[in-house]
Amino acid sequence: MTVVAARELRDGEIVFVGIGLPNLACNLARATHAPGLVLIYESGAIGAIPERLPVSIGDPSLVTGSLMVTGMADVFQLFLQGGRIEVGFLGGAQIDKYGNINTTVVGDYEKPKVRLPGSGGAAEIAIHARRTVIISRLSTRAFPESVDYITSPGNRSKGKSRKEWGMPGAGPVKVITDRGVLCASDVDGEMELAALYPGVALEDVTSRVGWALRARESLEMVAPPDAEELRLLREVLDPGKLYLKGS
Amino acid sequence: MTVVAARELRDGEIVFVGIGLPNLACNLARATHAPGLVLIYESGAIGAIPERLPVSIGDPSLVTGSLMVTGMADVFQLFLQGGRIEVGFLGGAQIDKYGNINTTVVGDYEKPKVRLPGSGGAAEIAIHARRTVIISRLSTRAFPESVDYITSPGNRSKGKSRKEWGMPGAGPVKVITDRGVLCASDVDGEMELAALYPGVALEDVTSRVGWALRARESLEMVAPPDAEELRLLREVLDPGKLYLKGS
Amino acid sequence: MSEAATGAPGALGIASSKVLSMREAIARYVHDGDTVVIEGFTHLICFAAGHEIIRQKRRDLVLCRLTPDLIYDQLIAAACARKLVFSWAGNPGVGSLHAFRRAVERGRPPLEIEEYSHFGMVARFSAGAAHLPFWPLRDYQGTDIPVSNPLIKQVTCPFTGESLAAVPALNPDVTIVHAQRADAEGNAQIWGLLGVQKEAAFASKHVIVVVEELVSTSVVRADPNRTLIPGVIVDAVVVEPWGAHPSYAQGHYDRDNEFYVAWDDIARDPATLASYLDKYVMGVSDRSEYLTLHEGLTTRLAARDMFCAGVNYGY
Amino acid sequence: MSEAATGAPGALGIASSKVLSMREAIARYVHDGDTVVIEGFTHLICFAAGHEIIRQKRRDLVLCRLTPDLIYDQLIAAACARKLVFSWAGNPGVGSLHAFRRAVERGRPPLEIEEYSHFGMVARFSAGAAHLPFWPLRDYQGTDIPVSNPLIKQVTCPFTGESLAAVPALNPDVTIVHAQRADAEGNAQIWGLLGVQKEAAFASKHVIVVVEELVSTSVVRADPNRTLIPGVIVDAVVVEPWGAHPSYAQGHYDRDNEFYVAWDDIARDPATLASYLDKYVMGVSDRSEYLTLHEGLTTRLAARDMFCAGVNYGY
Repeated sequence: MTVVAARELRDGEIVFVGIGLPNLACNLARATHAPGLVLIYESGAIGAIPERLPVSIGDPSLVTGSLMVTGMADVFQLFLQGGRIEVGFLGGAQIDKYGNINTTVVGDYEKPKVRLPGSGGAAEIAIHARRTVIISRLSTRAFPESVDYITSPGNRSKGKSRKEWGMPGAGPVKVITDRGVLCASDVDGEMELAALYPGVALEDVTSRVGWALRARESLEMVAPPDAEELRLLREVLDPGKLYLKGS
Repeated sequence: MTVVAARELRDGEIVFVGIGLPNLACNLARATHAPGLVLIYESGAIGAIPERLPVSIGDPSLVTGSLMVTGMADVFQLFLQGGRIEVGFLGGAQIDKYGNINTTVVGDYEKPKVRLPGSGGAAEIAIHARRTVIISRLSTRAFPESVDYITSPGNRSKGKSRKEWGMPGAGPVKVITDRGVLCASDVDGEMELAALYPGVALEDVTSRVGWALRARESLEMVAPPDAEELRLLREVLDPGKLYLKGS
Repeated sequence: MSEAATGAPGALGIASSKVLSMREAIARYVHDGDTVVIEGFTHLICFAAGHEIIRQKRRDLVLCRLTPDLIYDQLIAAACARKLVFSWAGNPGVGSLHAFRRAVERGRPPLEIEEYSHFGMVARFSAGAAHLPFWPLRDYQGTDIPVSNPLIKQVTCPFTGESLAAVPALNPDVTIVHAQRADAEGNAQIWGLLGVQKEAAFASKHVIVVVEELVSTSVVRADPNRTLIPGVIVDAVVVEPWGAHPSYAQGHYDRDNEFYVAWDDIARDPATLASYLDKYVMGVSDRSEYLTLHEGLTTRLAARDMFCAGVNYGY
Repeated sequence: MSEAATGAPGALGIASSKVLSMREAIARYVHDGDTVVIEGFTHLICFAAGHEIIRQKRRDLVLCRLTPDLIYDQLIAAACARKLVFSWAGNPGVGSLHAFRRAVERGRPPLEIEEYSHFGMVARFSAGAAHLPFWPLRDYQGTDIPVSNPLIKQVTCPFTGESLAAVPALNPDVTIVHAQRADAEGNAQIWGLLGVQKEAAFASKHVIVVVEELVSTSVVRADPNRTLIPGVIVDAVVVEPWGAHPSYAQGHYDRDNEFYVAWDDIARDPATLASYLDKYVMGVSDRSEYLTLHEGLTTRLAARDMFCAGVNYGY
């Protein structure tokens, strides 16, 4: 997943980075095809080049050696709302067929079965980044037809398209999972299966998604990680396997 | 005038300082009875202790050795609109009987006889400072019954009191001139003669004001500058007489 | 490098010092029922102040903060809070805040919540700091956040007619900010992550600045662009080295990630959590005693030196 | 102290340098009819850029700026401007801007004006930078400013029902910012007065950063809290030492107050002003030639050293 996510990034892009796999993916991209990637963290570090794998998005290693450190008002107003962010990475406990994400509650908001952390900056990343990429392991629990709570809007939410809502960004263009990659339909914004990992059958994916997943006519095959990508991840970027637990 | 203005300041107060005489007055107060005065300039210097007489409110000597330098958005939003400024000094080409000030145009706005610089920060200083003090030399041209243009509102403007306008600050409490001091009436906010300089007759003031100036029953006598005040002004604060041209 | 105060505050020769002990500062400025903010985004979170609030048994507090973090989990567990106003309630890099979850999922203890996104909280503090009644933002379209929080409203632009989200000003009774250094008047300098500390402080009726190092005013005046919070809005200055542990202070000490990980187990079980508070919070009288319970901490986490060059303020 | 670039930009070994000459930068990013901002509150006003705009004979510009200062007086006199958007049009510490006054009082040359207070201009840039259509502020009650400028409107708070002033976003085509230093990507560091440069730059479609000193990225990265404008929003970097003269650059040179005083006489008479422009602007090809006309300038105004200490970014 991390390698596939890293390949989504183009050199020189401005990426709003979340912690965990997105952070690893961004640093892998920097170390391979995208040395000019500018990493922006909601904590206020711009152009960070962390010397160690940051354990949180507020890690001191994101500050030391970065290009700029500014307050959170600037991050949200000038960078995100200002339209300066090209890619945002998002994940969540639940993702639905339009890429709506729930990181707030499982069950009812007032009487939740599981209380999750909430939005943080995810709502505004989903609204303002020019495009977003979602990363999540496949399971029917994580991919219901509709989420219990919309924390971050996808391509269609509450009966309206992004355009009708007046959202500036293009929304989630891809969902990168551990078995295949879903892409947003140009027609209605629904997530469709577009690529499979080597050795994964179509049913391995569809059986783990809570809606009737459409598959594109010609499914692409995801290229496996090459030796250099694996070496960087395992030996340089996350030798302690903080985030790489089988991904 | 400078000495009288300096005496208006209490130790420890936070003063929004304009250039020229107000600046001189504030630095005189710091050197005499108010060493804890905190000088704030609209340029963003907070707690300035200028080593030389600043030639503008953006002088580098206001930065060096100050307590804080911040952007102008903070100056206007956090300090001024935030209600943190206790005293503001204002001057202007025209001052009317309610302390409304014109620093924009003499004559008509569209076809001005004299185009003045405009508000700068004066409008918001007049609105937000907890109290303001006006400094101006007396003349019928400078003190008309009503100003040609209200740049900075006084105690009553366009038929409404400050309270009716919802302005946070108390408005101009005093007008310090070169012949006497006017104070705002508690009843209707009109400026009334409250004190005379030594050797100045009542008529010397009333003949230089463009409205029927009310005088308080018992007029106070302004104490003349003492030797130390004069020494500081002439030898330390403005030895080049940049601002002290007979004041 | 800096002229650190080595003796009592009086040693600095400053007349009107605001320096208080943490006990005095909390006693004077934090009252039952107050709206309280201990800000800091991962960086400079003042655990020392939170612990003193627990020790002084404050009740019915309305706790506000973007990221409640472990210190608010402890305040919730210690039954200090009536309500939480927040945008992300997790253990950063680790997982859940279990005391928070027990309160919200099972009402043990009961806790009212008022929830925004980060941008919404930043906007609430910004409005409070600027003495505006609301702050406009482009946010929340298509989400359930304004459904569960009716305080998120809409405002119409008088120029374009667009409808934007609006959140109300947040004006806490007291904000506690941890800083690397300040003088005795509270002129505080912070570097590294700045979070929303400036906005929260300006929005508050009272401000307590807690510092790693009390410095003479000349240190502040030597680099005025570094000052984040001016003394004119500060009520009390508390000198509390390592007061942000287990969070971190850039240039002083690293984050104690081991403790963040350990908290997951401590907080999962109410009894374990209670005995943690008994030993490390109620069982000590102040932060210096807390530090004696953490042998080797200061060597394990002390920052290495990576000084930047100074800049020229001459003219 | 800092790793200044001594040779060509290529000497820094940075692949995607944005470094251009002033001539190239103005030719590429300033066009007839554009909305142009050269910001800087007394400090860091880029006269070098203004002069190049005059030399390239740009016309119909909408010039925006809180304090037009001498450089806009020159641009107005040179007939580059169609309109001025401002809040204080004077010669700071001296008196009037005479070219501005002739234009407004007598229409020579004609000049449209759109006038705010400083807070209003700050708010317009803030809205533009944040991509909001308006900015709310408590201002203008009882004044004639909204009478003469109908773009100042009212907005109603959705929480309290209060009516506040509102100004529209300002989004210039190009903003020119002078800075003490930047790297070849435009990551710019400024100390001393900051004005509204950050807001103006973020509000603009294009940004030109002009610097006293081009430095390697490692200088920027050593003190990231000092960065005011990030390279990601910058289009061009121009290296122009003394480019802010007669205004000043903290740590580099003092304000040339003699020239501010002299301008009063120069600008009072259109013919004298024209011959000034002929000699010092049109008569030179660039800033280095301009400097050769000012013998003794660099010794008269060079800043003395008053370096602050650095801070520790270690962890």
